[in-house]
Amino acid sequence: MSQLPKPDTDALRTKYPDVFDRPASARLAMPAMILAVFAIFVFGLVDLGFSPAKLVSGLSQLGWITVMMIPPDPGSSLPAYLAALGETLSIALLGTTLAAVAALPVSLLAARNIIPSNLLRFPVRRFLDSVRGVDTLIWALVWINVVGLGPFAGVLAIALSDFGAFGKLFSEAIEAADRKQVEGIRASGGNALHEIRFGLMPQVLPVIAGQVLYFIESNTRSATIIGIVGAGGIGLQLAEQIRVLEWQKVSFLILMILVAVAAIDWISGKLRFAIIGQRAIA
Amino acid sequence: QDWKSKYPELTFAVVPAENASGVTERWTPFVAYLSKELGIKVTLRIANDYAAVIEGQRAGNIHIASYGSASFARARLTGVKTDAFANDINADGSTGYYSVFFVKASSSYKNIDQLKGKNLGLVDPNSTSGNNVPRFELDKLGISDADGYFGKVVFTGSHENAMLALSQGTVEVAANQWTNDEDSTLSQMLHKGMLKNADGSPMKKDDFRIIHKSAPIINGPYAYNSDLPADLKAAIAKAFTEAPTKDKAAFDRLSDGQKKGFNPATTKDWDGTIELIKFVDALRKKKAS
Amino acid sequence: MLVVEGLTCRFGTKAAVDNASFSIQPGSFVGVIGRSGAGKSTLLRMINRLAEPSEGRILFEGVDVTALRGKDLRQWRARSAMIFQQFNLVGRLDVLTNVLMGRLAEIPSWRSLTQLWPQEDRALAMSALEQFDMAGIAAQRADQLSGGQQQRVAIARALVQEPDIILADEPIASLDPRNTRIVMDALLRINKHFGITVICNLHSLDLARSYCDRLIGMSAGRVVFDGAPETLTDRIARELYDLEADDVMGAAPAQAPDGAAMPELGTAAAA
Amino acid sequence: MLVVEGLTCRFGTKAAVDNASFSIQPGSFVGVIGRSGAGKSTLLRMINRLAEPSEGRILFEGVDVTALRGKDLRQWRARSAMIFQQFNLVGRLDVLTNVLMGRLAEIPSWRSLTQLWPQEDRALAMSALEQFDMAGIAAQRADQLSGGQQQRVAIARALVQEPDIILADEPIASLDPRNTRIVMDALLRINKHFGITVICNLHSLDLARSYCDRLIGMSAGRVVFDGAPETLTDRIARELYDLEADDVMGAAPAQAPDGAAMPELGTAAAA
Amino acid sequence: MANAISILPDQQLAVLNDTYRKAVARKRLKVTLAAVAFFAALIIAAIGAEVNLRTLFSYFGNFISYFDRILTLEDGTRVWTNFGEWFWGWQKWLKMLGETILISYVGTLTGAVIAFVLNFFAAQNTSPAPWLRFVVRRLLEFARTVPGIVFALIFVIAFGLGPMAGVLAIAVHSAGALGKLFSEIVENADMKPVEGVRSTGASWLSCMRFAVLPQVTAGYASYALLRFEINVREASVMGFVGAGGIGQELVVAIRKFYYSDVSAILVTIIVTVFVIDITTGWLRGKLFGKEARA
Ligand SMILES: Nc1ncnc2c1ncn2[C@@H]1O[C@H](COP(=O)(O)OP(=O)(O)OP(=O)(O)O)[C@@H](O)[C@H]1O
Ligand SMILES: Nc1ncnc2c1ncn2[C@@H]1O[C@H](COP(=O)(O)OP(=O)(O)OP(=O)(O)O)[C@@H](O)[C@H]1O
Ligand SMILES: [Mg+2]
Ligand SMILES: [Mg+2]
Repeated sequence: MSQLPKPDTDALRTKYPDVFDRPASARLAMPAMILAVFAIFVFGLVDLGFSPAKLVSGLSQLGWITVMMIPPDPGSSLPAYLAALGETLSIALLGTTLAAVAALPVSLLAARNIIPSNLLRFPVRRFLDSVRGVDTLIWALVWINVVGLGPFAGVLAIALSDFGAFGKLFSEAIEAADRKQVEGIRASGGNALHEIRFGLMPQVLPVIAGQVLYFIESNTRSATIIGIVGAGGIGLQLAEQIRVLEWQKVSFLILMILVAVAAIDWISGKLRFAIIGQRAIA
Repeated sequence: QDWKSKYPELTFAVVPAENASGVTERWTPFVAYLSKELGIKVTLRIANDYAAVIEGQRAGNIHIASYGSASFARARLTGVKTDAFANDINADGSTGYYSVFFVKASSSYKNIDQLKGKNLGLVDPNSTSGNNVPRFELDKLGISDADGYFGKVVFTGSHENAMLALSQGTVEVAANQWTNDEDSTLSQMLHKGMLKNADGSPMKKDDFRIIHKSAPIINGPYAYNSDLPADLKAAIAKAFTEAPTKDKAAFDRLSDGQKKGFNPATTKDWDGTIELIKFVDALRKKKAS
Repeated sequence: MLVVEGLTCRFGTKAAVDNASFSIQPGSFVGVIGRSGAGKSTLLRMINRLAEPSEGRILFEGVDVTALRGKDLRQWRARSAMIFQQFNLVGRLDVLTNVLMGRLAEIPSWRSLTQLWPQEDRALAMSALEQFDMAGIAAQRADQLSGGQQQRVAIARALVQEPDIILADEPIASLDPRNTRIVMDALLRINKHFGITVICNLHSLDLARSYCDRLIGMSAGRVVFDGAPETLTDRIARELYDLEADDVMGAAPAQAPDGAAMPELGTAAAA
Repeated sequence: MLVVEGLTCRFGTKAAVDNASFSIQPGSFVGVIGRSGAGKSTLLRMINRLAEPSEGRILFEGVDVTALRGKDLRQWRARSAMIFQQFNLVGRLDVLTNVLMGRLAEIPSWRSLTQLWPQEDRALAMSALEQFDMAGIAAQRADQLSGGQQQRVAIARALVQEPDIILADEPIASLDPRNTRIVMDALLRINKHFGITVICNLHSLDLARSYCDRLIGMSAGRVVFDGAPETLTDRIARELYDLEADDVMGAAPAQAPDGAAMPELGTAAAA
Repeated sequence: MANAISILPDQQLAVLNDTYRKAVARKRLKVTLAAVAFFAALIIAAIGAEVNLRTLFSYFGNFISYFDRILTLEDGTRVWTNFGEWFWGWQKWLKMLGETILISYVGTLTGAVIAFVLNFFAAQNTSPAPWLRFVVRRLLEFARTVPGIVFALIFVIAFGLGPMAGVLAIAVHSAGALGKLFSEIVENADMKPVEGVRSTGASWLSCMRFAVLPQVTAGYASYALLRFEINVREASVMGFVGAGGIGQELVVAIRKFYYSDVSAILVTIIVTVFVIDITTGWLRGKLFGKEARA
């Protein structure tokens, strides 16, 4: 097959020693890191009381639970479940949208390519970290003090804690944006607002849309806050049915949430590809 | 009455009892009854956490709340202006229940002393019968540091989980609530067949043994905001006491036939619980030093 | 010998390549010309089996390449090396690793996946890079190179596949004139020194005439011309491109145009 | 008249442009040539104020451009339109909107941000597109166009800025030869018909000689040549590029090389 | 200023503008419809969620009241006046934080590895077969749809109380969430290098390893670290299965109204989030490396 001359390995080796005998530091860095990651992992397993025997016996239990789940059956609670799902969807949609709207301007301040100064960016990023670091439960309690028990408090609690997450995620999306397009706007005499509106937004919008829809989806299934603030919610129903071991209802609820999530997933995909459009022709 | 214009709407907050499902369906008829009696709108709020109810009452946007004993004491202790006016009467006429320690009947344990170094399953930090009273009882038995005395003390999250953990052998002893043989988390779980032996056969009442029973714990109160007008307060209390006679259907739906009625009560009745809570808090300080 | 028999590729109802048949002798340098959208890329991609033929066969040394599956298919891809207009290097990997990609079909998976490349493969890759005077930048990331350098890396990658055929899909379309020359010369050297068959899609008729032994002209998916560069008259070229022959020559104007000879607004642009 | 006085730009310790001085008459077509890294792009970017000069001044019609701030700066950027090698269009916006970007400096912000472009600006943008025969695809997204089309959109954007100067940074480096011709012709027409000054970075000496009235040669940040294209002898070119003069000519070889005349391995590639 | 453009006659312009308008009208209509639908959904949601702006604004002052309380020590002084009293339990909390981090580490790593293996099958552009993609996507959907707490409760029944159930629940949930996010990154990746590697005769595995992986690692790392952070924060939910750590301690403090403890533990968690966020930034910089040359 080969018509190429055989290379002179020894001559090449003396000429480019780095290529053939990479220094130990370069060769061992990666394996060493993987080893460290793995070692901590194993330590964790041991420390947290993992045992293969427990795992095997548990798996058989899981199989047994699965059998109990068939067929899914809502019993007489279907209307209650539907109401809970609707309520949860409302809360998630509203809370996440609020969070996204509030986070967009702040995320600009947290992005390296907009605010190059570390000194200015640092407090913004730490502010976002803090908002995220405060448990949603606490945000829920804070809002109960303002608007009382009810779904509205849930909306506000979700809005605040997702605000922290969005601020971080959006700013990373902005940092990954193509600088050339922004420069094109600047070179035509656009001001900072123009650069953001025309140079950045078209690029980051699909990423942002995907993330927002993902959070709506994720909030729809989360059990905690929505229950705490006194708004029922589908996640709470699910947790409760599991606690009382009503497996058929459990599987029905899971199916319901799956359908809702799949629907959001589908919208998300549609939207993302609508914005991304066909790939550029090469 | 002028309070009707000042309080066109009242909020009634309920935290589901640990084992209740379908709380909304249970409470809705009763709240409708209450609304009819008071002549103003009453909104039912089911919260999943007493902390939320306490914060809500503190801010003044929850007017009536159903508390557990410990949570009510906690609310009073942290300065929430709330007053108890009633609590439940059990089917047997008593107004209290017990915190008990269960072990498996097949085990050899007869008393707490034999359980040193074994695992204890509690319910959750704010549960009266599942945490506060058990710790109080242990202290009375001379075990002031439960976490040091037992091998592990775990919060299982619910009364059911504690019993599950016991039946599966994860813990050797579990604290739980118990009113009488017919009325307890255990009896409900057995009734539903939720507890099973390793071979899959359902467990029976005889498979468990109580090794310690606490002094009676008073049932949790219904409490209203102290700032409400006196005649509104009176109207609320009256509506509660009359419920079993005036709207039997709604009351039975609420109590599942497990309760006889509402017992008029005052905040003073929970002084003992407040002492208990103070004791539990003192434990934290002790650990600190 | 590479034989293409009635090769067709349809996307939906549209035939990108329509019943193409020809055969190519080992060691020849064949240029494929035609307008944008004529099906040149699709033809080359089918030969490398990156695109699936809808009909027809491709035979290489008597073996039906279109029927290959799994390991055999991968081996065939290795034997028919592809060079792309956009280089298609892995930007975040260094130059040497990019060249070593050409050895993937030969090396056991566990070695390549853990990047424990055998010494002789490293040597092969280095000598290929050295041929193009790029050994010095073997450790640089591919996306930090200029276009001409990237295309030379791509050619080195093709070479270490030890291919029988090199399929080059407009290898110089994103290069400046100087790099164009470097890359085309490199292909020519490979073809003449090692006798590797080169099939090269080209936009510029000028380049095609200069470098190729034989030209295949395509239009709307069909092969409409096949012969030596000398036989491609201006009239045929005009037909092929459906244009003023002047435009397809593609090079810069010979002398500075003065104001008078300048095209009116919109005429050249309309081309 | 554009006057550059002792212009210097340092990145760290390295001077990308080093004490450059020249002045350019209105209406001339100036080519800036030099090796990769010579500082051509940096020079153009400083004139448009995309890069900050470390030292020196740029004067335009007597105004010190280097001192402009805020609104004045943006107005200056609009007057010195920039055309980029990579087009720098907003891929997800349609062609017309991309061209309208050239009006940003003129239009009140509330109008542009809400995309309520004035009728006359729309007319201007549409006319500019029509000049380059692109009005038909005004509604297409910019990232769906071919390279030549994208660069013509970029030129249209530059034109609607109603600039005094067009700064073109290797406008044809990512284009194939045919599009090269279209784009360079377009620049030439703008220059000759409307008298707009064009300053154009070019890699190819051939193109520079054909199109420009005057060449500025840069090497390592310094201006080392400044004169008419005729005065750029092969010797100077060789020095400028530090290379065999033959190579910088950049065009394809005139006739098909035969085996004997072929360069040995590694010689041309070494360039 | 020179004007290089001769404005077209009105008639010609009108024709061109018309064509343009027609071409964008469809898109405009779609966008408008979508926006209207979205706002309608928002309004319905606002009614469903009992939004009441009047209460919000009239009682907004209460917003700080909870913070006011958690920043006060039992003796009524501000927490920062007596650090020793505020952080009285720091040893315990640090130990619990360590435990939480360990749980999240094992859980997130397991989940990330599963997501890593599965996401190539779930991404549109790398999946070897459509049916496989369908199955894997549904699997991931299932894994992330069921809330972590629910898995935890199921696993407690199966595996008994203890960190193991919590870790497994975190792992399953993380696998589902990361699998989706990872596959989206892969779908955004440039396919040219993949084609380049495939044309050399490389197997599917090699294509992923050499052409896709180098493009996506930075994104993977960033999402995995975010998930790690979320898991650290949300491990409180796992408290009920005996895997709570610092999060559970926080919930206990909230429920028992040990106000100063709440703020102290919050500060601990927030500092941890700082550290993770800074690490993420550093790692992203490292993995993205120098920007490609223009
Ligand atoms: N994956 C695909 N799906 C649908 N149509 C395709 C696909 N690939 C190519 N085509 C169509 O097939 C035809 C031939 O395309 P091909 O890329 O082979 O042309 P080409 O001669 O290489 O053109 P160019 O010179 O622009 O590269 C074109 O009309 C193109 O739109
Ligand atoms: N932002 C920057 N930071 C640091 N160094 C830079 C920066 N921009 C340019 N340089 C350096 O300045 C020098 C001149 O770069 P410049 O891009 O102006 O060269 P050029 O003549 O345009 O080259 P090319 O023909 O490759 O485009 C180069 O050595 C380059 O590495
Ligand atoms: Mg092609
Ligand atoms: Mg440059």
